[in-house]
Amino acid sequence: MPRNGSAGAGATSRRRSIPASNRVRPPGFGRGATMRGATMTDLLLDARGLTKRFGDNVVLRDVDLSVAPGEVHAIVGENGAGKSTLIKILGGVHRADGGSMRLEGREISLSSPQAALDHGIVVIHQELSLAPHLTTVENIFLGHFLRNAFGMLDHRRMRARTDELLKRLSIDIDPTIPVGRLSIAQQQMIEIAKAISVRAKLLILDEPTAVLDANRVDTLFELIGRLKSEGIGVVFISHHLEEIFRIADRVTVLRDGSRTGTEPVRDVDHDWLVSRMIGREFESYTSKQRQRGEVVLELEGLSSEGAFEAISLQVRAGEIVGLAGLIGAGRTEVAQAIFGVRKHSGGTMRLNGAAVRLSGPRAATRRGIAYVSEDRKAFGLLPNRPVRENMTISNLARFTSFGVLRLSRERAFVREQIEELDIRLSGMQATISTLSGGNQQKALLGRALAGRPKVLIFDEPTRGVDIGAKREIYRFIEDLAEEGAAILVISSEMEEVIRLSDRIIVMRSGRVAAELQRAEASEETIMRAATMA
Amino acid sequence: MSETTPSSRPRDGAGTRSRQQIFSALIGRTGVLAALILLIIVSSFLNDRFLSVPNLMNVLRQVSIVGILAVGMTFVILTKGIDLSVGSILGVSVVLFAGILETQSMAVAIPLGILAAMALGLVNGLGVAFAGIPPFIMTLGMLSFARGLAFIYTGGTPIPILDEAFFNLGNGYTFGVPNPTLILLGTLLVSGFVLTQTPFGRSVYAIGSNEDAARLSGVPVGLYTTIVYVISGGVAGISGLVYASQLSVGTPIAGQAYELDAIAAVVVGGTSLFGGKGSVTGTLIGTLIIGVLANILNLTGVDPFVQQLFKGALIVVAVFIMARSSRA
Amino acid sequence: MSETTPSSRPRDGAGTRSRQQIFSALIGRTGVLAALILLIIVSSFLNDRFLSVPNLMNVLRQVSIVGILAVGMTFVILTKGIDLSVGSILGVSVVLFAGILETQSMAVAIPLGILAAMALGLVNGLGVAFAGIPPFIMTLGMLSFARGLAFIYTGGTPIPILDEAFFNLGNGYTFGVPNPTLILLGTLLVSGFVLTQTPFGRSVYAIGSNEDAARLSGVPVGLYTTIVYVISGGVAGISGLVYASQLSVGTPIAGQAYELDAIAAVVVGGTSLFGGKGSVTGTLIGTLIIGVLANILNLTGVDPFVQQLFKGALIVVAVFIMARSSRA
Amino acid sequence: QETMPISGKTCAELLEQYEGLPFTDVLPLEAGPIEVDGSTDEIVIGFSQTGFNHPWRIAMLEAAQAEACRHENVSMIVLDGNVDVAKQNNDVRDLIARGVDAVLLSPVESAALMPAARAVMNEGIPLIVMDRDVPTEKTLFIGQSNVTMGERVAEVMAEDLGGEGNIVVITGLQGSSPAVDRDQGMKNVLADHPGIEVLAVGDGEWIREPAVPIMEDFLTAFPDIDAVFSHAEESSWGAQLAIARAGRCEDGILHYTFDGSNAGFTSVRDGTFRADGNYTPFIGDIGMRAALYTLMGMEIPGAEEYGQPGVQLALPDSPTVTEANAEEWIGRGWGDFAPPLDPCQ
Ligand SMILES: Nc1ncnc2c1ncn2[C@@H]1O[C@H](COP(=O)(O)OP(=O)(O)OP(=O)(O)O)[C@@H](O)[C@H]1O
Ligand SMILES: Nc1ncnc2c1ncn2[C@@H]1O[C@H](COP(=O)(O)OP(=O)(O)OP(=O)(O)O)[C@@H](O)[C@H]1O
Ligand SMILES: [Mg+2]
Ligand SMILES: [Mg+2]
Repeated sequence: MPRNGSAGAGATSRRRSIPASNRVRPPGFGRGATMRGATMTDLLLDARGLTKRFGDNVVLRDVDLSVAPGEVHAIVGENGAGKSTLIKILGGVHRADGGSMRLEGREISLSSPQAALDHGIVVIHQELSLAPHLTTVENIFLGHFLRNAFGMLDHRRMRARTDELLKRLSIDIDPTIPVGRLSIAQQQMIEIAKAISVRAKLLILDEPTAVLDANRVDTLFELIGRLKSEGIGVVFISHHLEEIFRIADRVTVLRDGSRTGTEPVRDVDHDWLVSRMIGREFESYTSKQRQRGEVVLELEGLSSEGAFEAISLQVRAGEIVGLAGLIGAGRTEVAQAIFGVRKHSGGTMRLNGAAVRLSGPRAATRRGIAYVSEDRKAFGLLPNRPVRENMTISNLARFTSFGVLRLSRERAFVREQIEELDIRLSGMQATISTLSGGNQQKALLGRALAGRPKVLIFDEPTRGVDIGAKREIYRFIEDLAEEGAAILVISSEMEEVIRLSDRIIVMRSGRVAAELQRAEASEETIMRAATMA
Repeated sequence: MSETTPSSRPRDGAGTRSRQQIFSALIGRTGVLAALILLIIVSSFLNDRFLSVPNLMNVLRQVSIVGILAVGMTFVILTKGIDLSVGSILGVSVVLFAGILETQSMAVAIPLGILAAMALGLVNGLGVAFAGIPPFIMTLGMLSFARGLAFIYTGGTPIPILDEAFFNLGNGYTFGVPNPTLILLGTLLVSGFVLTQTPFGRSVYAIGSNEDAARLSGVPVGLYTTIVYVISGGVAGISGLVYASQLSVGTPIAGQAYELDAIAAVVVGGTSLFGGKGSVTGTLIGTLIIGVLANILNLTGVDPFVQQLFKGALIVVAVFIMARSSRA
Repeated sequence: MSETTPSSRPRDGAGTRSRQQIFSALIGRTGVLAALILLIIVSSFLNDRFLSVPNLMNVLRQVSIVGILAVGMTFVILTKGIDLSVGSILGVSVVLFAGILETQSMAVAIPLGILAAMALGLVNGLGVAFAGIPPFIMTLGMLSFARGLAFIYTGGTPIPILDEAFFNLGNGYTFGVPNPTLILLGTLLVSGFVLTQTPFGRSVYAIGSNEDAARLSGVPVGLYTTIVYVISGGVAGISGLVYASQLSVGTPIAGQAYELDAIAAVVVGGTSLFGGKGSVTGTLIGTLIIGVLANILNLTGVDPFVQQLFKGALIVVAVFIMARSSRA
Repeated sequence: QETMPISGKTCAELLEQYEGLPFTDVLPLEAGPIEVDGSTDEIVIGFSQTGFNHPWRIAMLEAAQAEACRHENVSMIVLDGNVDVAKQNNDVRDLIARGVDAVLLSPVESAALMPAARAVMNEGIPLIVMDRDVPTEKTLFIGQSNVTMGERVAEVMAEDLGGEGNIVVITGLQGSSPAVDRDQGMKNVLADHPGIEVLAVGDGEWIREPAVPIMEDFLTAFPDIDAVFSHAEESSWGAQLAIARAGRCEDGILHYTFDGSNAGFTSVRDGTFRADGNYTPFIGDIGMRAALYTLMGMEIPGAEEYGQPGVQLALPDSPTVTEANAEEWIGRGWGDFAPPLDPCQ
């Protein structure tokens, strides 16, 4: 059916457009579908007709989900489809407004996360949920600390178990420093370690790979394989469809809170998933030719203590330069230096040929540089403010005359961006933290434009974004380049860098390891440069 | 901080916040309003004189001093800060008004007193924004420091104010409304406008909501934070003006412990101590709740010791009602 | 809240928090320690009697009452809460000790007084943890409520305590150390142990650091939060025991405004008002800093008015030094 | 048998106390209903007290309540100013709104209560000002002077010291009006005794707790202290505790103090204090009677012009209590609690 462009309206109208009755369902996968061979009784989890509302906004409508022991059941769907909400019901965070749950055949009702844990349901939620001030050891055992004979904390045993877990997941960090000081990727791995530190029957992972790079994803998948063999059921959410095909046995597709299909993975292909997710085929899209202009941004031998060294690069008007590398390579730090939030000890930076030293983000914004951080929660969102304010905070001057905000002008801009980026929300007054992860990300991309920037730096721009949205964001970025912006894209996803970039700069441990033209760029060449294999 | 039923809380770090968002600004305020209206209805039954015009005028006059402080405090709390020094800064301005009026005219005394208050606020602001001192400590220090100034300036003895014009400023009426009430409303309107209609106001919310994000968005966090404390100080000066002109005496203990009343008014008014959420309208309602409470307890002649019991209990109940009614 | 240098912020999810972590518990504490040592050195030059054993004993005795309060306050602040009612709860326990001792023995009075204090703490805890009332409001209400109780119980007139044994409890020595000091150290050791060595203790940090994460990890957030306020109340009762036994009078205004001193001691001790970070060791040092300050100002015979100036300025300076030295 | 606010005492108990009050012969009035032009309708008297944070204030209230108890148709509304002039102004206005027949006012501070006092007079409500004056029209002022009393106590001290010595001062709560006046009185006297040196001053806040550490530190700092001039008995007892702890009992440090409680007088008799400023709270009942006189349309004998707006009723001065007259005053002071054990005896 036709995709309705306008955001708020779109969301609702599309909801209306799929009446539960004539919804496309493959034969044999109606309510209470079972996987071939598996009968009701040996199902580990069997959830029926789950429904969830927030206010009058129905975000889950009559959804079934079943998992057999040793099965990896993937859930896919667009941003805002209701995946995390479903997970939160299974994890006892939200109470369903309707439906039932059976675990090993027994009816259960989960009043709290604690209750879910007691039933052996362990969840890794989409947003990191660690206590930043506590150490890795403490975070892993939070809620189930090991005690010694006197009921006191058994530090030695917990430390030993932790080292074991970290080794098993090949995480190389000091487990005694506060986790708040570790990278998001490292924190995500610690959450995984925490999850497997308890005896789980059902392990639920909500977009665990979003912040991981290739190597860490492999580690995670090995782990999942092992858990499968131990008969543990796994629910796995990802926007990277290829990952579904790598590890899932069955896949359930959600669209606008309704289940549009559940199939064994071997019976389906990429296009089927996409069509079930977004209700139509992708029209193939080829990026138009862009002509390059002058060099806008130039780094020459830029260095910063303990982060990166002798970085030289150029970005021309209308050019997209990819910055590839493993997590920890120092790309973010480079971006931060360009944006003026990180002092650089050596080297020079030029804007339109003139050497500049930026005192801070304000100066950078003034000079037409925009930066979208990789860490949405810490450096992006104004969590308890409306989407509208979130999108315009970076350049309020633009919506001000005679010192007074012109709210009509502001609304116009925001409405425009919401349509442009197809952000799904109940309205621009919605508090941003109630949006789904992907839509939050889109809103922050919109914010970057408020300053009419000439240089844009996107750090992991599609982190946690669905494939549909991804394509929109790619197009959005390419359009910007077309309009003559100089763009630097940091991404840990090879195909993303390759897909977008005219040139690719690969960083390894704080240095430029290689510079690849589009032609010579491939996953292999990048990986080799990034890891020095 | 506050425990919530799992169902009401999405697990993202902004958990507590997003819960508050569900009862959004507006709803939140109707919550407070509900509490106030309930209180007024109950009061009018408890004492038939309560709803009389002169008494309502009394209440409006009585809340003006703390109400003005609370408006300034709202700015600070919106940035996730706190200003414990407003009571003492009020004290400094009060003794300055009195002292200067001994030799000078109102035209000299008023601006000087308020400027001094802003200066003390500036010190707070610089300490918080640029020396990295936690607001609680910075303003706690100022609480003691400014009080010391007031004592030293007066030598501990109150300075009487004999200027009739000044006296009338605090005790007169304009359009039948007590001047202090008008000053409160004026402060309120200006503040409300600044907070909702100007880039600065918008940024104040942003700083309180996520300081790092605000900074990365090019908001001059340091500067604006400083300004916020200058505002709080200046507003304390205005409140001091009302105090001095109403009571026509510059006593060095003026405003002692008012900071708690002001903060209570702000929080009862639905502004979050964790920043980024709230409004001066809420603060006004919060102020009125506390003011009406004091008034009705006096009218019904409740034993002063028992009054303390009630006051404590009722503030809690008011906030409870607010939370409930806004969850609905 | 406080401005942060860009260079100190990139590599973490927690923004400002991480900065505080970078001067981690330990470093932070050496920071405070630095401030204390500096203060002691300066003091010893200002007055040659300062370092005399009897004076140091005095300081240790003088800080015990607020110090004990501060230890309990540390629990609350670690959970990102605040307890403004400790001064009033102390007051209630003090008048209870005095009142009960009129007819009963110490063996009856002491447990009853402390139980009453814990009961008031329980009310705080339930209000915060289960009624969803912000700690600031809940305990502000209790501040007024409990003070009212103390006044009503005594009818406003102090109750003298004539029990010799009780008097000696507060004024005697054990192993040459004043009993109050021993009680402070005892409270401190137990608290330190609980916070660092028990699941409950670590969970307290977790709740303050990220309440949602704690809940998702299966920590009984509601229960533990409640317990924390019960502890704070009970500790206030112990502090009241020291107060009553030292001064042998049950006055209803006992402990007025002590809450600010206690909070100051905690924060000066390097515990973050935003939860999850701090230690009782730090609190002890913070208490000593404030105690030594008062002591040396008295020794040098500084005019009380000027003392306020100094106190205010020096608390700020102490925290400033701490921040600096720990950044290094 | 309901109890009165604040004191929590029943009329029976209060009437018992009434017998012991020293000034019942001032403005005498026999018990029984008060008749105002023929009718004995309910009469409501509003009492705005500085604050109830000190028992002296409660003794004053109880005296007034006792008088009220003698007249069935007289009741009181009592408000607590919390020692905050702004609060007390509000209280008085609330009393007017409440429609009381007369207002008893014991101001936190003289000047600051002027607006409230004016408001009362403008309403034509009788206004009896007690303890501290208000520089505006009033029905009657019944006062005593903290300054002159401070002078008397200081004179005793100067005499004891023979005009030579080192003293430390522990004040009442900084900025509170009695503390300011008692300090002024002392200064007036010391001006004539250059031999007496004030080593240090501390804020005792009227109570015991802060006085202890302050005195401890003074004792550490000054090896030679002859006397402690304290504004409050509570603070003096605290200072004595500090002296005992410091093992300085044999220094024979003398205590000069104020408040005039029976406990204080006992401490004078027992030699703990040398002198106790006899500041009586028992003007409460006089004030109440003055209000009733006014309502009954009787004029007040002894009321005289005194250079301020309105008229004043001058009280016979109560002598400073020393060991000479302590015995005779015990029982005529306020409060029925015992002094603490003297740790030096
Ligand atoms: N606490 C909440 N209050 C109101 N609406 C909410 C809340 N949480 C989620 N929603 C809404 O529910 C819908 C589904 O959100 P959910 O997070 O489950 O989507 P998702 O499938 O996980 O998306 P993503 O892939 O971006 O994570 C969204 O429209 C979101 O705005
Ligand atoms: N050596 C290290 N030890 C611990 N943490 C590190 C280290 N290097 C980097 N990090 C953390 O990893 C995060 C990502 O690394 P960094 O930003 O330096 O490289 P990046 O290539 O930008 O990674 P990303 O792909 O996340 O952008 C940073 O936020 C930083 O906190
Ligand atoms: Mg999600
Ligand atoms: Mg990065």
